[in-house]
Amino acid sequence: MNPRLYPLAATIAIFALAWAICVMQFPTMLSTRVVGNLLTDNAYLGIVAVGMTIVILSGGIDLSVGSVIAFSGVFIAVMLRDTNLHPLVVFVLLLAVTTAFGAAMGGLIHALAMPPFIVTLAGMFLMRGLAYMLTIDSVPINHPFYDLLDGAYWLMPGKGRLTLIGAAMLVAVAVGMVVAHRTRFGASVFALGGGEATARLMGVRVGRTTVAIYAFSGLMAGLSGIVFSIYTKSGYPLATVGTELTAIAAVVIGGTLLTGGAGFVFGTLIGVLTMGLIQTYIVFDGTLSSWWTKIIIGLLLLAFILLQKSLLRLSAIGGGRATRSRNEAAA
Amino acid sequence: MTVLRRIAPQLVTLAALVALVTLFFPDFLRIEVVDGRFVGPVMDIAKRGAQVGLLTVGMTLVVATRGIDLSVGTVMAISGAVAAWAITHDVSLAGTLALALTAGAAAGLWNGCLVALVGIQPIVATLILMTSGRGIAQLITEGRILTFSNEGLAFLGSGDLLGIPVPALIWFAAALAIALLMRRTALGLLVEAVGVNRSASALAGVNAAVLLVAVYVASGLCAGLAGIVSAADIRGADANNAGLWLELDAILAVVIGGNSLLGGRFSIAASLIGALIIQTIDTGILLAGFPSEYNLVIKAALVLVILVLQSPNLAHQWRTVGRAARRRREGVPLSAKAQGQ
Amino acid sequence: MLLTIRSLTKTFPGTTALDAVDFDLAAGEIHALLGENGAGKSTLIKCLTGAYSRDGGEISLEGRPISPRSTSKAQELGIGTVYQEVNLLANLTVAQNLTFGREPTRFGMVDARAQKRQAEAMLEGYGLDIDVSRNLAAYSVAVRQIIAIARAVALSGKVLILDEPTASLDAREVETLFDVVRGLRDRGLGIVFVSHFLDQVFALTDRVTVLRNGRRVASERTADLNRVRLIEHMLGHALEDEVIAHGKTHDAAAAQRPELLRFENFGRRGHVEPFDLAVGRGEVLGLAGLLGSGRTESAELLFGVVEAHSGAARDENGTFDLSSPRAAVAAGFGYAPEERKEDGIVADLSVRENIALALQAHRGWLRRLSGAEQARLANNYIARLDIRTFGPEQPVGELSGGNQQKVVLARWLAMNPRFLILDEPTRGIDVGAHAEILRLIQKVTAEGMSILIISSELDELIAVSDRVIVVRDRRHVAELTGREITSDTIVRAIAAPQAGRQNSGEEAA
Amino acid sequence: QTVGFSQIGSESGWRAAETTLTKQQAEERGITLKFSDAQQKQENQIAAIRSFIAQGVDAILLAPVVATGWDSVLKEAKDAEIPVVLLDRQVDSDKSLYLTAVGSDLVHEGEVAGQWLVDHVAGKECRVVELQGTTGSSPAIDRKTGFEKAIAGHDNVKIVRSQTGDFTRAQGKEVMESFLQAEGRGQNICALYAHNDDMAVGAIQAIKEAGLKPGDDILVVSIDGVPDIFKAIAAGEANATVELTPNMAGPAFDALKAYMDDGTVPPKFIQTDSKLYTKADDPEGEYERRKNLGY
Ligand SMILES: Nc1ncnc2c1ncn2[C@@H]1O[C@H](COP(=O)(O)OP(=O)(O)OP(=O)(O)O)[C@@H](O)[C@H]1O
Ligand SMILES: Nc1ncnc2c1ncn2[C@@H]1O[C@H](COP(=O)(O)OP(=O)(O)OP(=O)(O)O)[C@@H](O)[C@H]1O
Ligand SMILES: [Mg+2]
Ligand SMILES: [Mg+2]
Repeated sequence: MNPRLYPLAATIAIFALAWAICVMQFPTMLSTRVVGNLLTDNAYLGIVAVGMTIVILSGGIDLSVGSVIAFSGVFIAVMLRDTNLHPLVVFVLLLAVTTAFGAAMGGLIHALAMPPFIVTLAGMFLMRGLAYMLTIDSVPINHPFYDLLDGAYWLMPGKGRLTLIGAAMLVAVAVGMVVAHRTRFGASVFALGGGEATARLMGVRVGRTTVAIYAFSGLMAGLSGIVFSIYTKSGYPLATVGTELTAIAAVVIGGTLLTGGAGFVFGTLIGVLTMGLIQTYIVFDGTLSSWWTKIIIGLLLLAFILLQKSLLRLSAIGGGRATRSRNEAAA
Repeated sequence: MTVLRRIAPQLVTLAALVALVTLFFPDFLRIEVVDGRFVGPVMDIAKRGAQVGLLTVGMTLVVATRGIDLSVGTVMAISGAVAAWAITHDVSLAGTLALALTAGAAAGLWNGCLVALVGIQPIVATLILMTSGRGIAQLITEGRILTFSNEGLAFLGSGDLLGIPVPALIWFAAALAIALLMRRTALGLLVEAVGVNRSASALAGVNAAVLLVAVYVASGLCAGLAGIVSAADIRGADANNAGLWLELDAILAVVIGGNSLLGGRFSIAASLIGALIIQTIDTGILLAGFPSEYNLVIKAALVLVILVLQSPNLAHQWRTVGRAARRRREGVPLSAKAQGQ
Repeated sequence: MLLTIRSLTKTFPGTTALDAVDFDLAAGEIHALLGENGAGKSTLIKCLTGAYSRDGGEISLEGRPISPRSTSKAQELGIGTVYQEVNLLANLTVAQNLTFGREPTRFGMVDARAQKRQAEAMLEGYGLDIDVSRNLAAYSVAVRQIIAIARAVALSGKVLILDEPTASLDAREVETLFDVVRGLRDRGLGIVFVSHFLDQVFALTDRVTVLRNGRRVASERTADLNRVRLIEHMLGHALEDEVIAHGKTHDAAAAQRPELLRFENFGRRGHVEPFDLAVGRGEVLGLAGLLGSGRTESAELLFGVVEAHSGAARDENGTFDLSSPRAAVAAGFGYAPEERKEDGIVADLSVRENIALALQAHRGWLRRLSGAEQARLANNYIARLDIRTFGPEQPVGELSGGNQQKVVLARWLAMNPRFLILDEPTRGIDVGAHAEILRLIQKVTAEGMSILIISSELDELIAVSDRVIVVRDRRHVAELTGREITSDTIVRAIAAPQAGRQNSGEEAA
Repeated sequence: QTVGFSQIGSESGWRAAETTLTKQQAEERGITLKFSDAQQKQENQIAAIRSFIAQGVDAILLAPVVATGWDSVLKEAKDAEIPVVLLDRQVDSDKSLYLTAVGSDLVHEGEVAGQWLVDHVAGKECRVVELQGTTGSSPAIDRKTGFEKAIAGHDNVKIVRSQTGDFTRAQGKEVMESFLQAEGRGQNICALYAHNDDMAVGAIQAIKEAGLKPGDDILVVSIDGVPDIFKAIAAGEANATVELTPNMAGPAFDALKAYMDDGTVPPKFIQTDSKLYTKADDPEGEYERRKNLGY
């Protein structure tokens, strides 16, 4: 196997192992119901994590996505409540807004040479604040079209449901894989992640690419907001607080380096499912107090990362010296 | 002198902000003496700024090494919980403080080891403690607000010394101590070197790993101190809410202080002014009396404006624009376009 | 004229890097751009390709004025460039690096198979047999350098610019490169060639333009020049004595020196086979070998960058610890690494701080060198090594490549170590400084410092070494002393029986 | 019998008490409780309910973090024939989707508090400052609405400043400090209305530190009835609190038992008392009764 793929392989192996352990303890976790739930419940996270993966691959970070999802839900709900627009029209409007918002952040990051962390942090405050300004209440969405979207699922054998939004996530991941690994834009993203100065000398149009990267993340966050609004059939300004951190964790578990330049969109899917698996396992167990829940989630996260690291180290020793040990220590 | 030049942009920003707040709240700068204490919005800011300020001191060092510490808010909760637990279990005040600070340092040590020895990226390493740390704090408080009535401990949160709020003094003293430690010894240089280029520094014989761990421990200690202050402030440890999202404010303060998140050169003084700027925004919003749903938008807008104005790129562009304008003015006779401007 | 540059000007805060420079490049010409470190060569190139925006001046290509805003624009115009020290993106595959920006696509998607084919085709003729689907990171500096050249060549429809392309190549690779470049010239391209190796300049180029302090001081046909005149142009004065010209006389007597250190059975699995090595006081040890033969790795082992799996280091007081760079520094070692950008300089810190860094780290954080002491140290070495900077407070990242190298050297000289390891210390350094550094080596060894020097330039190695160790396949295969040190014997020792290229990263051994 | 309980989180002492009491009640009745803490996230709650369904629990208790967005998951539970009982907060889904809701009327709580203040000041001019809960949360919105409803028509009582204190002590104190600064060092404030007791306790400290007497110079009324506010009432530093009992699980389990035993369908809303406590209601005793409930 090409050593490039080791991190991905390690991620998948650990996920499979974890699932096996879960199933040994709770056999129902093998049911299609749980599988369907895993996809449906993490659909919004998966979609937003795809955008986050692209951002992180370029060496950036986007903290605004959680707020953008909340804003999207509120925007849709308020528009549907106060106007007669069809949801599809609202979706288009919304995606235009979130994409433009992402592009604006990318523009700021590039034009001011400000760190993405800070610009998107301000964006996070801003979007959450805008959601509040639209409404502070949670607004239900009652539209026949939404019932249609919500009711669309394929009943798998064993009563599990592959819902529309679950499928949407899988499509988003597929699209993300193509964008990241099979387009010139994707190559530019990896190049930026490898080093901006070098990328510039190699002919990457840094400004344009940066804007496009954050616009893409904004688009995915908007899509995720739509999915979330279908998932909850409402808009709520306090929704998805801290989702950006969950998404980042999922991306990292998926084998993407936070420093940029190396990683896989498919790995992110595994990362998201891993987070979902942890969550499901804890619910199935059902004996943990509030505080132990937090501690265990953190510890499981750590365990995953450590396992991944040691697997990679093992493969590095076995599979020839891909990197000098010094570089490894510095990474 | 060089320090003054370094912090000049932050001072200007702060002054502009103060002017803005005064516009909405005319009494902003008034300070009175009541019962031998100075009171007024400015004193409130100095006192309220203590928590973010303390976090900022540690965060500045972490950021200088190209790291980031998302766990500081949680560490505040842990050390506050430890302090409240200890003082309600008849531990002496000194012992209580020692225990709480030890908890903070231990948390920092954990982070530092994950980052420097295991090699996990700082955001992720500290994210782990950020999520699970609150669980640890709640384990100590069993999910309730652990209240205490020890006046000595409460003094650290709401007492006065020479008319000045104790938290403000703690904050200032801690910042001064660490700034002196950094600049009067070689630590500052070594931290900056590791932040810019860890591998080159290690090859030059700098003990990069130990230095990294130490920096996270320092951040943990600062957070521990902030946790004590926050618990002392409300005479109780609120594991769930103490320091919630304060790490973001602290990082903002560091950046507004002109420090690069890519590591290297740092200025604790500038970071502190950054923290003051953040606190002034927060307090200013409260004083101005807007509806609370506007709080976030106002804060975001102010932060964005500050970031844009302070951006080095913009300063550079202004200079270029200025030069071009001067050239145009000197060289070419006033064209129609120039008159239009 | 293919390319004309008229009164190009570029200023950085504090320096005027280019001051109204003119430059002409004819089609079918190889044009050397020469000058001291910091003369402005790289800056000229970056202004030309749009990496920097220029402050003034005109550039025209085939008579049409051009003004590339970005490097991709320049690439579209048919200007291919190998920048100094930019060895592509290590996180991408070789194929991605080679085809970057011009990936073959199918239905708007990158066609990986065609990309691989294309990359392999681009590498043909460079004698490089590597797996293009692996990350560039897997390959050594030299391999990366060749890949960068291949990429630039493929991009250059009209102009090819090579900024010190041979800095990490050995003689054989340089020959390969020259063949390629001559071929391109014959096809009518204009080629700009920057190098500090004057022999290469005379061997390859048709014309020479010399910059000094950001001004053009000469532009002549190479055939009309000789070495002495050229150096005068570059330095503004004659070079008193070129060390290489009259280096050491290798007589047997010189080998008798008191022993300083001894490494016994020193080695690391997968890196370097165990070897024995004794170092005499004031001795200069040369380490010769092909690229990827394990010279750098030997040096890293000796400095504790990677820990040895076997063996011990010993001096007159018994064995000592060499498990980390810190331990090595404590044992009186110094190490100027090969990749100065990643492992050498601390770019954002000032020249002063960079020079003081190792000394400060050694003293510990409590015993701070005062600002005045640091400044004294820095000023001393700025003068002694002729470091071109506008002051000790300038960030090292802003210095030209050669001057950065001098700063790293200064850092270790300031420590006054007993054993100094220099990995390619003169790479990218101009003739003047080159001579200066070699003189310095002689001076400090005369004072008792021992030096291990790695260099791909055999002449240099022969000139300074008292003893030469030859490395092949990560094994120390020969040790030459006294009269044995000639380029003939070294080359013979280097050439393995199965003489083939040791492609780093590809080795199965 | 296995019951799944999806709790919002552990963001306040009150909620911790609710969790403790639910676990206690389940244990007393020999019910296996599957507990899930959603950490204030609706998405986690939905996922948890789906997992409960997948596991095949017998009933589900849900303390919803927000009113909207439960339709599809409740429908899934209904399809799986698992009864759902809502605790302490309402949802705006169709009533057929859940068995019953146990809780108090949040608007009513605000009204009780407002009514007390209106009665207490008896026509005197009263400028009120309000500490809101977390912006956007349903208790904050409803308790504000209820209070405003109660004081509507009484022109002597009016809210002069209103800011969020995020339901926390620290924020309550900080915001109160700014209220005091803004309103003439507190001279212009007659009463404080806090959306929960924790903020009130924080604000009381701020009032004391400003040299005023809470409960006297500034009236304090709040909601929840946590132990510490009874302590404050006993000390004369707070005036009134409206109790929200954390024992929602008791009635819920009772209703479930009746439903499962013989199909008794409970009313759709089992309202708990919103009792007002003042100094006259033996605050010391109330404190003693509550202090070990896990608040
Ligand atoms: N980014 C920068 N900022 C400030 N000064 C710079 C920058 N880049 C180059 N310089 C300065 O411009 C001058 C010319 O540098 P340049 O890199 O062109 O030299 P060079 O001729 O390529 O030298 P070398 O042979 O060492 O590569 C030097 O004095 C250098 O310090
Ligand atoms: N940056 C790197 N990353 C990973 N491996 C490397 C790197 N550089 C070198 N190596 C490995 O180390 C081996 C030897 O390195 P290197 O090519 O530096 O040897 P060398 O003999 O010192 O050659 P030279 O110094 O002339 O370049 C190579 O085979 C390669 O596999
Ligand atoms: Mg150069
Ligand atoms: Mg080497």
